[in-house]
Amino acid sequence: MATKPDLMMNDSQKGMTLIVKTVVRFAIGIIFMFGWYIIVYGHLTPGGGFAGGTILACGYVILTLAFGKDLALRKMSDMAASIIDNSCALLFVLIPIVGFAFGSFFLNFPPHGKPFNLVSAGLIPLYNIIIGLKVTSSLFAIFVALSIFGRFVSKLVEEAEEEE
Amino acid sequence: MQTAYPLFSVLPLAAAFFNLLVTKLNKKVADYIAFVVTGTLAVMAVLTVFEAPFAYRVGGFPAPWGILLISDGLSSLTLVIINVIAFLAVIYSTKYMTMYTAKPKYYSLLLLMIAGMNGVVCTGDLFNLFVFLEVASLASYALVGFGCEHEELEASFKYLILGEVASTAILFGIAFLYSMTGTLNMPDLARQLEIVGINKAVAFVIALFIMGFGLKASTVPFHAWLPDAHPSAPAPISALLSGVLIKAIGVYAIARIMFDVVGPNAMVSTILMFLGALSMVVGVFLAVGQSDIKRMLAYHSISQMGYVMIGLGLGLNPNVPALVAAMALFGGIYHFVNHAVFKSLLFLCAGSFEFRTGTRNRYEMGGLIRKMPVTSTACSIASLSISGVPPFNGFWSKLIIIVALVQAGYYIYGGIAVLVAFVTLVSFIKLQRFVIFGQLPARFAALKESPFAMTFPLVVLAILCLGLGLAYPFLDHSVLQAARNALLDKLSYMGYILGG
Amino acid sequence: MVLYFLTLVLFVMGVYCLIAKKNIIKKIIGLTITDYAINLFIILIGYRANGIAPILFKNMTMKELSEQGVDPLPQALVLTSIVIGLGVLSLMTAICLRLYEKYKTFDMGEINRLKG
Amino acid sequence: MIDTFLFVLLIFMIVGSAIAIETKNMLSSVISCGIVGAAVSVAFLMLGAPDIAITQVVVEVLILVILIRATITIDNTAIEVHWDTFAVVSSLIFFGLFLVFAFLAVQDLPRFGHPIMKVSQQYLETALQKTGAANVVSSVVLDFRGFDTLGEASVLFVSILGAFVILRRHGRKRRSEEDTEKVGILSEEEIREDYEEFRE
Repeated sequence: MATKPDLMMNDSQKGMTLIVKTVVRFAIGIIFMFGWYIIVYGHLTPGGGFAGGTILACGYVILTLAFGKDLALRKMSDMAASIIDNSCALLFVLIPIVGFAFGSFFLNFPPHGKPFNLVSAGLIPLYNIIIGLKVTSSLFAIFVALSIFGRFVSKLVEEAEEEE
Repeated sequence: MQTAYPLFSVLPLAAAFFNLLVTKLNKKVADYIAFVVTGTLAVMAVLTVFEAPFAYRVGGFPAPWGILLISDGLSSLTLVIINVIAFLAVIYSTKYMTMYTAKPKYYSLLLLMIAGMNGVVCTGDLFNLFVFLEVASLASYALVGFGCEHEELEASFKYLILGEVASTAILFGIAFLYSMTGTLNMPDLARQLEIVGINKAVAFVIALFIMGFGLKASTVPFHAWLPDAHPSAPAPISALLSGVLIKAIGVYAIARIMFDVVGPNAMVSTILMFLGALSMVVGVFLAVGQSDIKRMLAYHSISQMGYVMIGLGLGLNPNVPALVAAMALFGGIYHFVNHAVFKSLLFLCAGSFEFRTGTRNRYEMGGLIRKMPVTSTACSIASLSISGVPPFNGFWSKLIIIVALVQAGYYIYGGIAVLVAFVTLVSFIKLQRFVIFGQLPARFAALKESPFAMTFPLVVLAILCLGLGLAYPFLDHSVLQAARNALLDKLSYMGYILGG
Repeated sequence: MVLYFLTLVLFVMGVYCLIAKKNIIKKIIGLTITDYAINLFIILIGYRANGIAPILFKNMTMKELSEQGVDPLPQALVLTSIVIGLGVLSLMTAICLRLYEKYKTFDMGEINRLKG
Repeated sequence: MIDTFLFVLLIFMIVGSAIAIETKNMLSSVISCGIVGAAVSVAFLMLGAPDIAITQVVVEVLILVILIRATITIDNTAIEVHWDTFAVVSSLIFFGLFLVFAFLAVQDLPRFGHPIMKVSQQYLETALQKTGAANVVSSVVLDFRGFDTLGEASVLFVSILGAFVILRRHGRKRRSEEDTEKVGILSEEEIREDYEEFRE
């Protein structure tokens, strides 16, 4: 399970009501599991890196909404998100470059394996995982940046108006 | 070069991602990464010019199934313009960008923009073109708002809205073409369109493309964003936007699609020539009254792109004699190169003045030739060049376009072109009088010349201005002619589907 | 035909919202609607009558897929297009927040320091 | 059958968009937009595109959350109306003309349900053997047209990076020459400090 209950109980002041927190605590594991399933089985069933990555990012977003930003940032800090984002993007460029050694850029060079197996289709599952991680981290980072920035600005503007 | 062709867009992408990782440890590295990568790209681009045309299959899949990258005369010429000017802009940025914060992020965005433009130029696949066009456009929206001040954010927002309307229109056009032909590969599309013919749907697609790419290239009815967006960006970015971006994702794309995919067509030719003439006139008359130097230069960009459009438009007309059409096309492409050189030089000069004096208003400057001789001289050369004074490069390309217009019997357009050249001259003489000559204000007494990293690109570009002009009668025109033939020879373009 | 035309109507509504509306958030909504229109249009042109999803399952034959599968290429294009739309939306939202911070309004009528 | 269903769905979407565009309340505007998005994903599901339907639903949720969280809370959700008659009339004329031409143009497209599939037929037949992936869409996205996906990942990267750049505290260096490069997630004090400076 992705979250520890004691962390969640500490800040009962922050986030939403107890009902929401309880529901989220049960749902969050399922969301993460579903997201990873969509990513890993992307080459066999509907889905893939982008859909799964967005689901994972939504999981973090729900954590942020229900428990406040501190807990979600403890799971994945903004620095970590940025590093994962950059390195996954870099990997997604570098692995195709390896294809040059086998004849052509973006060549799917490993053996394709037996169809319908989890490990098959050469590089496609690997690409899916890389894209999934990249999408998760970048969407979570942008959500945190936008929502926190927006809320602080609104608070300050309201205060300024009251003073006037 | 042939095996490494995808590196034109992949190398800057990798550098941009790597840059942000490394600069978390050490911020100084960003300068060197950008310098080395753009330098390598410039060298690679120059090497590509000497290669015979070829096609590259990404992923090893044969043509209509995989993505095809195509190198021919026009694309290699455009690659040289993009990468050489980007290299000079990076050298310039090392000092100029000390005015701003977050330099590593700036370099990453710049590299991504270069990657997008190179991708647009290299590709032979319509949807791939759209994706890289979006990369370049998004990077440019962010770079226009890089200063985070009121005006810059506003300009960035307006640019984003109009740019996205254009992108959606282009995507609709691509979807229509796919529906009619069942393929996205451009040489293959050219073949299929010969079979389909110009029916109502194709005409609609052409209208969508002219609207979309015309908005990206800022031809007149769609020009509202450019005079806001280009001056708001930092100077090296303004130079890249005005000098390269509107060409790579606007004019280059429109030329490639209209000539090589759709084929010569009198109706399209008329529209392009009309838009070009309108751009020339409106741009130049709006430019005369501006007091902000960079804003004035932005309006001149609209007007000068009109020359390129009118040249291309005349070349697209199947009814004029082939020689005249080829000449107009030659002039258009020549002006395309020249404008990239002198307009980026002018923007870099404006940035250099701003860097030292802190203002862009021409009425607040004066007599700067005594304090900043190198920048002022470069600025004068570029001004003479853009207004078409004989020994400089702008003169020759404008002359060729005007002669072609007159020979084809378009006397009115020819007259407009002469008139616009004259008004441009007047406008730049005003600029010279107020900025470079005249009275030096007292507060500029302690002014110094800009640092070497900023004057070096100016000197290189000024030499190019002079060199391209003086050497014109002796130039071996093979490079420009290869570019022109790439546009005129639709049959060999269709042949790329077999090669690679 | 009518379906294609209706997506174009949706597109035009989105562009109208994007250009003519003064409120910035309305502009974002307009952009989202244009994205829906173009994505739906691309999927519509790839549909095959009585088609099935272009995914091979173990109990299907190759022939079944090649005769009944809908066009997979437009789906690949739309996947790309959706993600591009998301990216544009997040950049636009960031610019909006900064504009709100600077000008204290969401009304483009009052954000007019530039002449255009 | 599916034609009729899609026709009803599209009419529903057009009505929903009209509400989203014209309503005065911001929150209902955003929510109607979300409903249109949900209808789009239902349409994708009907059209044999489960991959796209999943992505669309999830992205839709994220867009709604971002829009509501980031923008609605700082507005008082009421819009002052500026009825710019000239702009509205001219754009209506332009869009009317556009729709007329579009109506003529769609007549020349292949009939709905009968795509040409010049290239795609090959994908359906050979994707499994050439790439080993059972999901043909996956094989097209990541193998046949992998270069597009690289571009797409870059687009996402650019937009996130651009958003962080735009949300930066200072654009230009001010009084102190020290590095003020902290970006994105700021502490409350920093923004307050900044805001005070801004108001002066």
